[in-house]
Amino acid sequence: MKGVLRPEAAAELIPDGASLMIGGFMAVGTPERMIDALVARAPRGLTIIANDTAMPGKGIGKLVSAGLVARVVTSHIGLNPETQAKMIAGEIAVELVPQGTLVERIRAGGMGLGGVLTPTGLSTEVEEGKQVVEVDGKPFLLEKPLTADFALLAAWQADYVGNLSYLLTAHNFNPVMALAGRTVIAEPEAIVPVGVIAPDAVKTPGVLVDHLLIRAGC
Amino acid sequence: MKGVLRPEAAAELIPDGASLMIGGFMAVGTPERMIDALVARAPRGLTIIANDTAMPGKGIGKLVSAGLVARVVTSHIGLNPETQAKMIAGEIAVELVPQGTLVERIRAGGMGLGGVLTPTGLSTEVEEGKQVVEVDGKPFLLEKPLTADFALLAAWQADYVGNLSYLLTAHNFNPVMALAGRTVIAEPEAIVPVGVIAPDAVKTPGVLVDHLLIRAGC
Amino acid sequence: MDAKELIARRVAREIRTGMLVNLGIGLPSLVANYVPATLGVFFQAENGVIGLGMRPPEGMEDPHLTDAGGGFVSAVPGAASIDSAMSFGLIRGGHLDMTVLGGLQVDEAGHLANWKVPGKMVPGMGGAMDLVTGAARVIVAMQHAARGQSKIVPRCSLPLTARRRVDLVVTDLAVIEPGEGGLVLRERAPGVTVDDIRAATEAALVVPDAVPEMELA
Amino acid sequence: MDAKELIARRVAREIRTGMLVNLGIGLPSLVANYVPATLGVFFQAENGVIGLGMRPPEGMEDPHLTDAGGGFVSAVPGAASIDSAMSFGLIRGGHLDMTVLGGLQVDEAGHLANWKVPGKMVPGMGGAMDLVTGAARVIVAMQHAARGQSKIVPRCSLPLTARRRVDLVVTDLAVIEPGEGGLVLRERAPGVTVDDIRAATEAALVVPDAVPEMELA
Repeated sequence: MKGVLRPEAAAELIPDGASLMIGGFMAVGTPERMIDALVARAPRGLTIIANDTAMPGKGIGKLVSAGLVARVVTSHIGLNPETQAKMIAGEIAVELVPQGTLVERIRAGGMGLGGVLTPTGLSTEVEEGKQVVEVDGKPFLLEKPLTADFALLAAWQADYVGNLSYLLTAHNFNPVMALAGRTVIAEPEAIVPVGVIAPDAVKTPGVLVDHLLIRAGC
Repeated sequence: MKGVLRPEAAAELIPDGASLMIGGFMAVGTPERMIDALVARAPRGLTIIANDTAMPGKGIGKLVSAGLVARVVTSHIGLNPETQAKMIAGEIAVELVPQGTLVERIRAGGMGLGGVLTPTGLSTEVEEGKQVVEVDGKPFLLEKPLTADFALLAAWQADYVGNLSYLLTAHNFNPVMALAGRTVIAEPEAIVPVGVIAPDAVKTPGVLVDHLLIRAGC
Repeated sequence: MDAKELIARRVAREIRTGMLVNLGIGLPSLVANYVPATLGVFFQAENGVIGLGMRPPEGMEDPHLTDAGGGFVSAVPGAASIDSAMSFGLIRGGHLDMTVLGGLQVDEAGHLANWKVPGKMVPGMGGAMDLVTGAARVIVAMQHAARGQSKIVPRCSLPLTARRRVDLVVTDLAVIEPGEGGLVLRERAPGVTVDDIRAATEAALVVPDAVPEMELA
Repeated sequence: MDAKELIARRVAREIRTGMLVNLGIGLPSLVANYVPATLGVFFQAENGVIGLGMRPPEGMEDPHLTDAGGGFVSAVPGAASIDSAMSFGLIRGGHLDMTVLGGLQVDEAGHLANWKVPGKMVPGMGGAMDLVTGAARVIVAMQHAARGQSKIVPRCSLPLTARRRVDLVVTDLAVIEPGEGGLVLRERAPGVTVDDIRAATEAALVVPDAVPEMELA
């Protein structure tokens, strides 16, 4: 862990054209202060890798509405009509990936695996252009690993070595993305002294985290 | 979760020739009461899938000493001279697997993936007889998924729906094996009422566990 | 009883003691209302909770506890939080005993299409492809027809969700079981005849001698 | 100072502030003794702890907190427990900044052999193959020779641990850096000459004009 940053300073790290993994599922477990700072700074041509694009006015939806997004790799855009409209208008390229495949591709990228062998997507449009690998006579799709320039995470508690814990359905993609971003920025709801998060409650070890957002209001 | 069993009753479920995944790392996080009951019942020709074979008198070492093991799939037998002697004598077949590959093969088996694409083992003896898959020009070994008839787990706390939590380095292979055994038997150090383990502290959801060993001394 | 309630009540009868069940958004989510608490069923939402409970009273909602549609839920005693990798590990690995999904089309091969209407609606497949591929039992809960068009068709014209044959289709008119030999008509909705169903179904149906009326939860 | 302490003290100088480091069993584990606490280094043991600390006082050992050799350890403030999948995800994924391993042979290509002596000793590779494949920096800490035989050889006769070239070899005689052009002699142990090292080394060495004496932690 390098230290604690204000959201504006964290947003300044992110250049035009960067690829961002962003935690969250319909904006639950998404780093909203980080996203607000990004919207203010307005880097262009971002690639977003995330479960979904939320809805207008929430989470990743704010980046879409602000016109900062050139490409998304995601499993679902159904609740964000703006993403759909921009896709149809050719303003955003959308790669749709089955949700379980998406999280495994991110995990493979973060954990040094060459790809994912999954039965999901066989004999569907998802198979198009992909290698099919047979293992003991059964076919599997070879899905490639994903990494990104940045992973932007939302967490519940953090300590000052960067250890993170998560609450309930706000885990979702965050713990997996923590390994797959070259720079990892986490926005916790609380920061506690080192030693306060019990070792067994840590879901993301601090060694994976580069920056923490400073407490709200500081 | 089907219910709570005495170790002897759990051992009776396991027939000659069964394959067993057993949690633990040098006998830390290994279900010792379950193993003692297995030694007493003495099923023959077992296949053991585990990180290591511990040492004589501890954990999996007891099964080896009792002559119940026909085959092991493991990353390390260096601290158990009996396993080595029986391997050289042709009494136990040993498949040595790099530790990170072993845990991913078990995970793939439990999570419905077709295999593991790993750089580990390339250009070594581990590569022999295996398919090499290129992804974007980089080679990876295709390692096959592992499942077993039974997974025998050690846990810290369990509740009566079968949720499990683990302590410190006693996690090791246990949470991953919980998905890869067709029948899962867990030996917790304590059993607590439902609701006592917080949802965020559950590392193995109870829906994966078939049987809990009854409290010691009951 | 409206069509949706009828379907939900019939699907609820498929659920057995101690099952782990995933209910899709919309119609399928209604099924939970008709499953007795005594069965000890655990509902999973793919966004990461096992042991999903009812929406909490106003003022007690928590933004960290939602279903896959983003709606507020509660957690039953014995609930567990999981991340998305574990969630889909359970699904793909066959640990989910049942999934109930909505459908756009089911065809004579038992294939489901439910994620895309090319040129019209491209929401994305979300978790549907993994659910249909991996769940131990796949139940499609949908209206028999939409805008006068049968949704049970000889061959799906819409993009498929998976190569796997679904296990059961429950509509407001019928219960249909896809199998090797085609779509077998298993049950009629109350007051509906086999001829009514044939007339409303574009696909060929295999009709056994006895087609009893649905029993509802 | 004995040979092992010398090697451990020299390896310790490779460790930088805030690194995540895995120390192998045996000689490599001694390195921790010479790393100042002020560096804020986290030691990882592949069995599942980040933030490994010293052996606790007698009577305060905990059977749930051990290193990869099964020895009792403590956890420093800020420690984290992880399962084996995460532990090797960190290792294979390049998140481990450094691993220090023992060696049986290192050859002119920078390849390490350290897990098997066919027909004699087959302990298994444990985590070694993943560590050498995945760690950002791989340091081999070993005696220069064993039973009079150089362990730095033209080509490993023992089975390789990985195809990856190791980054640095620290012995009781020398610091050697494998590279494209072969094994470069970087440093001499105190009181040892370049000729001593050449005489004790079966492999060809690339010898720069200046080969300074090791500095020790």
